[in-house]
Amino acid sequence: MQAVRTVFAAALALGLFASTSAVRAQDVIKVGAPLPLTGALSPEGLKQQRGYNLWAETANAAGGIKVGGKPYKVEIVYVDYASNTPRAVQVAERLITEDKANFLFAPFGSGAAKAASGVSERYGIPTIAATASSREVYDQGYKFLFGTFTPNETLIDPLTEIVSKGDPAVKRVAILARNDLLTLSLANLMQAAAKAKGLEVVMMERYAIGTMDHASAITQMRGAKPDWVFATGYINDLILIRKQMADQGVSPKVLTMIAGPAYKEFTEATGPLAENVSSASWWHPAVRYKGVDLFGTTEAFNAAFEKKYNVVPDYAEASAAAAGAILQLAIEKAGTLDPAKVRDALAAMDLVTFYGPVKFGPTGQITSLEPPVFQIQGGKPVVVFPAAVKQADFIFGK
Amino acid sequence: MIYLQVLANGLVLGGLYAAIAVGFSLVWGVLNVINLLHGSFIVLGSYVAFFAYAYFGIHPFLSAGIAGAALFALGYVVQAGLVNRVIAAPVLITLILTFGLDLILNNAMLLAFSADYRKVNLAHPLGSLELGPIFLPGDRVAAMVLAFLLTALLYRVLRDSRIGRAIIAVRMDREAAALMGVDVKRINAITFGLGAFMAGAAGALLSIIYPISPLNSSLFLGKAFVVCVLGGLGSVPGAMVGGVALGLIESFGAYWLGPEHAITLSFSILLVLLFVRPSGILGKRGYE
Amino acid sequence: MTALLALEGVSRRFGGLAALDTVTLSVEAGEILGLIGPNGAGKTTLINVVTGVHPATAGRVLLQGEDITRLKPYRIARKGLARTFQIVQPFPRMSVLENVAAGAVFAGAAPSLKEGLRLSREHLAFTGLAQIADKPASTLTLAQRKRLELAKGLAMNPRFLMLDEVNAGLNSSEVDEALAMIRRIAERGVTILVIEHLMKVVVSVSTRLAVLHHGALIAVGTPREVLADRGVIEAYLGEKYAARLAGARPAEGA
Amino acid sequence: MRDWLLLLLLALACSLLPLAGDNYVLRLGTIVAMYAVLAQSWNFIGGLAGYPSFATAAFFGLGAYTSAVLLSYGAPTGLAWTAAGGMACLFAALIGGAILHLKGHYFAIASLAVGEVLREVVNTTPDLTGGGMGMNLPVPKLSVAAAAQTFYFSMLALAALTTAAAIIVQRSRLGFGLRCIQQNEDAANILGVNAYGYKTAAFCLSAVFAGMAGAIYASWVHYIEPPDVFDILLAVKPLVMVLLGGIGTVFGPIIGAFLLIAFEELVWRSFLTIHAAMLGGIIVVLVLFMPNGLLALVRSGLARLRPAGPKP
Repeated sequence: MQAVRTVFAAALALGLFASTSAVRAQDVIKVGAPLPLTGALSPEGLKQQRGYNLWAETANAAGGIKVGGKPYKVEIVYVDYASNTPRAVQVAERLITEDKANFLFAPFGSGAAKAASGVSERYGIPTIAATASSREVYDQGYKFLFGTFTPNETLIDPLTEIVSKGDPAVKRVAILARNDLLTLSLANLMQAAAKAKGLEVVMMERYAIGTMDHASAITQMRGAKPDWVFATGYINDLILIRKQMADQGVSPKVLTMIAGPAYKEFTEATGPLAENVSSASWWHPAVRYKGVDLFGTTEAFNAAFEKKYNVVPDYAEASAAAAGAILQLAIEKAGTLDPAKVRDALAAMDLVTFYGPVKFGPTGQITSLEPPVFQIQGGKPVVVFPAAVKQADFIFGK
Repeated sequence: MIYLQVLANGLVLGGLYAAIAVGFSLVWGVLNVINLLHGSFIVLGSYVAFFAYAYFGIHPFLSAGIAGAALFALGYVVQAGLVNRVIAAPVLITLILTFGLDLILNNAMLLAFSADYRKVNLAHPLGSLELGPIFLPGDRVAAMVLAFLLTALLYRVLRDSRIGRAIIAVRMDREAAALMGVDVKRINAITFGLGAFMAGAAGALLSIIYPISPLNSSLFLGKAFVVCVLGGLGSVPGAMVGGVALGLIESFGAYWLGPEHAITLSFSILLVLLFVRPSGILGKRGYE
Repeated sequence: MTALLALEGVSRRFGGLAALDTVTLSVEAGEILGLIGPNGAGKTTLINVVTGVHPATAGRVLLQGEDITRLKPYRIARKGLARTFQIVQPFPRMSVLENVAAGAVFAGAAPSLKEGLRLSREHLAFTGLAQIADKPASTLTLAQRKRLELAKGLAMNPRFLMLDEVNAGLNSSEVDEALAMIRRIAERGVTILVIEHLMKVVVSVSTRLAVLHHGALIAVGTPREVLADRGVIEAYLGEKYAARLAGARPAEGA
Repeated sequence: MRDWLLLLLLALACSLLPLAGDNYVLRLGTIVAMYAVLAQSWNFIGGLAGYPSFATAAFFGLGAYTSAVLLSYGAPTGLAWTAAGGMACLFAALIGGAILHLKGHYFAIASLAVGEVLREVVNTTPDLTGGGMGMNLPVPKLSVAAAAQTFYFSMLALAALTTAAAIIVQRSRLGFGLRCIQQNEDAANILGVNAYGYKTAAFCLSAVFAGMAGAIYASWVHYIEPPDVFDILLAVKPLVMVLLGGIGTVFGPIIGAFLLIAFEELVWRSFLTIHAAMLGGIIVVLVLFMPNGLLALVRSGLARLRPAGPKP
């Protein structure tokens, strides 16, 4: 009973807080952000929120966004869609029609972003997707959707290039993929890329969402004697797979995992087992760009992020902050809040930010980024590609 | 040879599943309550172990006792304060009540601990046992053995203690037990507490194996369901048999049909079993 | 003419236990057959077998020559076989009237719900429950519940009515009322099987008696014949007592 | 007669909504109508027959995918929606034969497992359903407002149809028989109620409209994926709505759907991350203090407050 009461009290307090803290200034730019703050994707939702918040606070601290000489405060309207895609769509419509959001940040991941972009397209609201990489999201012919992740193959191709060039003894590839949109798409691309490089795919298995044990799949993997293991999943899947590979003594020359190792939670949870795990992501704190946005250089962004959150930003957090920065640049360039004009400014954008060079292709997906490949070395992710920001050489196992 | 490894995988996994299900089975069997809080209880046990290790360096194998005790208290209060009020009501009512309570508890954990996955990383990991071509993960085997010992202890308590006899009496016939002077409400609360104890202890043991997050509670709960139906309700041996059976089914299913079909297979078997033998593999023999 | 109901070598086993053991018995139209026997003799099992709740494991049950052994309970009910339960089984949150209407609608003659309710009022008047027609069944006294069972059975418009201990737990004036009612039901042309514990009651109402012991039928005949039967006395009172009584005139009741 | 009049008035009042609200209000209205269908559907098997079914999500998802697959092969929308209902109904008849002999918790679990199996089947047949990648449906060539109205009226019509079915069933032998089964199944059998047949009929009724709701829903959001259309909350919320509005009644499910969605909308707006706990709080309060639903509470005043619910 006490627990119930406490929760209710907390609920009440939070409610009061939420209603009094709402910004009531007149000159505000409202950006709607449907996020999965609860449910299966909530770790991802919270990351995105950290990025958006940093952008909004930095922009407001600098006096807001100048639109035709007049400063506007940024207000981000968050709504939790509980990791439920239809709910994300519903929320997107609500943010546009009820909350009168001027712009939208798309919900997390390719599936939800694709579903929600249909709504913002119909209302003509410029929408930036910070975490959607699949081509299918952008090839719908929509004019108001822009994305800060390059297509999935830009993660896979450099990897296969590095590995096949670096050690000709790597011949046999085993793929274990989570049966989910992004993770399956990466696995399929990997399979094709490996074949194209003359590698032999000795195992290609999918596992269901919610799998609690990978022992059998790993037994099978052990039997296939792979030189390269490529596993996809969310962080919890990958932690478990890494652990169970060690349990059965599977230690390939190359172990690649996407999309966990970029997060510090992965190295914390796997400890020494994280060593030499390779991965690729759309961004990495080791990259160095000199941007024209509010953060300036990548180092400055990293510092600002660390100051606020006490951790090094990862690619999802950076991409979210970049989405805000990019939106701000477009608004300032357009000199108006008119959605069509801001949209045109986004489409015509060609400049450099802390996140990297920003130029959107005809579908709205960013084309100017070169996603880094990295490897956990000495407990930290270090960049091994591209050459311009490379911190160390790729290490092959024995 | 590879089948021996798959068999070993299945047995070890089955041991963990049994640990997950024992407390759930006890509550279901004795109180006829499906405790949907069970998954969250396990996760809470994991968090107790996580923090005990992070702040005080207490090994999860020791903090299993602490986690169990804490969860016993929580379980006792939940039953005595809330569930007891509707214990005589039809199935649907208690089911939906524990569902509501689970929403609250899970949400509270999400706020308190966030959904980020954590894991207990032992300073001295147990490594793997190599028996010829077979690898046995040391931590899993150790957790399984400890869970087995706890279960055996529960079994002795139920068989030999006064309270245990009272619990069995309530399970057999609530009215008769009341007439014989058993304080049924108190026994209900103790039983629910014992179920929570087993959940908490299991959660602590699992903290060295699974990433910890409130999001995992429904996975644990799902497994507990299947194990109970496989093994038969309210029986300690039933939960053990059901757990091992599920471990073997998933292990061989994943090996033969591919890992994506392992879950489908276990639910299909659950449906078939409900159809042909609702009392489970061991039948309704209970705690005797 | 074929018997209304005939059991041919009917057995019912539960695991290793034979609750009914090759019972052959026929019931003629119009009679009131009393079924007696010590506790656990298989009386209720016999009703369960006839009504299809626990189908016979061997033998056949015939209703006017038609084999009904394997029919589902609801089909048997619709053929005009009604029963009451030893432990009363009302629908607790329905009114008395609705309880009775269920019998009329699903097994009786009522073509519609409305007609069922109308017919049910007649049955309630007959059983003396008319004043409490709209009360929820869960609020009734035991005697009222027993009568409700009867009314439900009647509403099914039965050819054959099986009454399982309708008098258990009633006081003597209530028993007298119940007996009078059973006789009046029989006068309407309904064949009746009465399971009864009180020997006095069953003898007074039955035209014929059948005795079950350990699942086997040990005697059938007029009440007088049956009560004089040595096997029956043994079954009820034990061998010693039966031997002492041997030769003496049968007691009034046992 | 009174029920029919009420239904007519309600339907008329609801059809005026497009005059009063913008697209978002229409979207909310569509959701209320959808949940009214699901709650009404659950009421057939859970409220009338007393079988605690968690298969609503399975029927909904099956309907959504049936319709989506048919549409992807170019079937006309009306046909796809109808077929979705038919498929769900057929599936209920088949699966009902297997699980309706179970009682209480066992039935609850079996009905839950049905949804899980279906979800995994969809997940593992990517050629037909897109598997874990989800499935896209053709976007109707309509303006924003026209699309919003079309789907609102479709869902509203389905809700009215489902309620009409509920009224007919409640007054028929079927409804009467189901109430008998709910209160004492053995006695009902002995009284001549074909319990198995009636339960199967109720299960099918609880499937057909839910399946169609899934189909309309899929066309409406034009992107579906297994975790969404087989979401366990799709099975639980209708049940909470029925409890809220009054179990076994005709209009209880509708009132419950309206109240719960309205409440959720409020909570969703003001409490960013604790809405799940708020929903849990409602459930707990509901179960402990008003087991007969709000309607009964209002009707009989505070005198009826008591902890235990009499309904199975």
